[in-house]
Amino acid sequence: MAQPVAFDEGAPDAEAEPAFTVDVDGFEGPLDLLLALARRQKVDLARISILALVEQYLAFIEEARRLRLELAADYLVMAAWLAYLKSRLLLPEPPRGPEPAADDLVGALALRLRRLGAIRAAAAMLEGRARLGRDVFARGAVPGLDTAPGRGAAAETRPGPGPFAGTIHDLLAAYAGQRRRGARAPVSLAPRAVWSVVEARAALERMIGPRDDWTALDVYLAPYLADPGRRATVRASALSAILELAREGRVALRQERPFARISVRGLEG
Amino acid sequence: MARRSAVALLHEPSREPSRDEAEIPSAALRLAEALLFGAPAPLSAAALAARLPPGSDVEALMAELARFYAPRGIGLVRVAGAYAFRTAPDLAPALRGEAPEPRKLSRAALETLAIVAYHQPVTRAEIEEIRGVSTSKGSLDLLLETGWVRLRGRRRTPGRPVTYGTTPAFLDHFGLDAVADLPGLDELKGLGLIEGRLPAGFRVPQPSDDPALRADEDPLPEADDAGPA
Amino acid sequence: MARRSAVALLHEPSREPSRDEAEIPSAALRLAEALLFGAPAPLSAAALAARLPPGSDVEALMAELARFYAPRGIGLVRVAGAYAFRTAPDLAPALRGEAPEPRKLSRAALETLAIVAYHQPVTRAEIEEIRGVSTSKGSLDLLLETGWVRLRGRRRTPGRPVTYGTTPAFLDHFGLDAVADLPGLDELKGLGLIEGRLPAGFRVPQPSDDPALRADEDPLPEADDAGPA
Repeated sequence: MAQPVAFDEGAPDAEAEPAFTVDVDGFEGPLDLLLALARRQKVDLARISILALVEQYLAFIEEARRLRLELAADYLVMAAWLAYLKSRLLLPEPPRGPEPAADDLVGALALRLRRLGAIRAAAAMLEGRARLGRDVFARGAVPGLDTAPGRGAAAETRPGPGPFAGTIHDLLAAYAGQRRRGARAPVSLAPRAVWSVVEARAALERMIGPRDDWTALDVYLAPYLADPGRRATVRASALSAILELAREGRVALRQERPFARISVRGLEG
Repeated sequence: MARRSAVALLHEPSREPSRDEAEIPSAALRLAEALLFGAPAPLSAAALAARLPPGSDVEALMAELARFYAPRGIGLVRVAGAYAFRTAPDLAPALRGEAPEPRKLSRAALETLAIVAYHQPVTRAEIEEIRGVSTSKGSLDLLLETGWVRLRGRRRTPGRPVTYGTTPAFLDHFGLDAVADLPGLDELKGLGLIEGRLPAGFRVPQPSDDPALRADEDPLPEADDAGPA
Repeated sequence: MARRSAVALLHEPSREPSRDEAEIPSAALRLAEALLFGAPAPLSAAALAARLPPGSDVEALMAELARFYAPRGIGLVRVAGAYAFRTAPDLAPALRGEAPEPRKLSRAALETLAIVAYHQPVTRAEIEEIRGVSTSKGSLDLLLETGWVRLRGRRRTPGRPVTYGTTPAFLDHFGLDAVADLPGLDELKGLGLIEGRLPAGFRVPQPSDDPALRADEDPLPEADDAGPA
């Protein structure tokens, strides 16, 4: 089963150093790294030294850069912010400023770390619960017990007509899937519709009676000329066909001058 | 090993001796019970023996289970040489009348439904253009049968094709307040349903199921499905 | 008229008095047992009451069933506000046998699920804020696919982001009766990590999968399985 989640760090080749291991690969972002560093202080997360933590983080980033590890941008953003926080912690507090107090920044960071730590713990507790399909089983749902082929649960419940089922996720996945496929589909041109000379001849032979008087060719073609996309092919094939019929002595043609309309008369034949 | 689980059994097994002491089932019996309950089909004595502790007397265990469940609402039956729990036959009249299992839509029908939802009012030719395959009439007929899709009107173009849209029942079933609440492109991306580079101009429409006909829609004749026009 | 069925019960209910006399279950109890056994999903008290003889005390029947099954290989559990039979958790290793472990959730997906469960209703931006990383796309998609997480509605803030919450299937899978029973929830609340003052104007209310929308949520999905309004 493919790992469904992409990690956003790109440093698989971290060199392991015995004293100080720099390996960003195991961390899911800067907050995760900070949390791991905080855990090293081996005190309650509520009482960590943020200043010590900031220094550890900055040292870590410094080391990673010295080793020329490629760091994701958010690690550097966090480093910049922590460097700013460090300067605020070390310098005397300005009398009044538009920025929040350094204590508030520290409090906010500590709270974020505690919250992530708490969610980690909660996730572990969830994972450890007796889970349906892993630790407890519903009727008929124990795996590997289908010993009587052909007499499984499916064979015993007749799928009859009834209400229909579907979830919003099915619906969204179906839509997104096909739009994505459609977006990548190669361009294909629809084949142009062509009225062949054979079709034209058959149609004209059917329509032009032997005793018809002079009639404009377009009158016969009117039903076929309705579709603008087909006018050119209808005219061209009809002209070829009618010339052929004239050559065979089946019709007479008349055109007063170049580009004037062509009239047709059926001949007895 | 069996770590103490956190699952909330309504009533934890009491470990104090009680008047039921004689009835505390053996480990093999408990496992046999769970296996029969969990099996999708009746289990043969051999299949049971394979999963029970070595040396278990399957016949004796089955006889004990059968005796134990005899007065209850479910019972052990032997069918075609195998064992299974079944509801007691005398309860059948009270148990019958269950609604049939809902039918799952095919992928083609689901895709067609999604296109109708996002692109309504939409004609069959337009659905086919988006899906890139010709839509079997069956999918649309099935969707009409579900009551989630309806005929809206006719597009005022040559051939006057019928336009399709979704119904209030569609919103009900999928838990939507309005089709406008269907996720847009950004949200579909956020859900990881659409990934990768998309061609410029790729859009997901802002759907609307406003019953009022569009400017290019004609009403369906009243009698469209009620006899000759 | 309960016609005599052709299914051969291995052991016909004996009509002679026996030492089990006190344990002969009532008709309502037998029916409740059969209903729970036969139901494809957990049954709520209301669903049971609708099928049981009028005037049945569902709670009392469930308590009696729970007590009866407590020492056995299957047991009555209460999940997502409904009742179901499940195999006893301590039998899991023997029941799994050589079947492969079901697909494991990645750490990222599990964390995302925990955030949705404890902080619901929650938006994707809030999930990312808590995790400190911006890649929860695949996780959310996967969680929607498992059916444990659903779209709830839209937060009434700029951009109207979709809010996420957990489903009854989540509760069923993790053996919880309600999200209020989430492990460690009291501790988290006590530490102010669920409610309370949070940085950057972050508002994380007490978790609730109540289908009713919060004051700052606009409807999108109501409960996925909500019936017609």
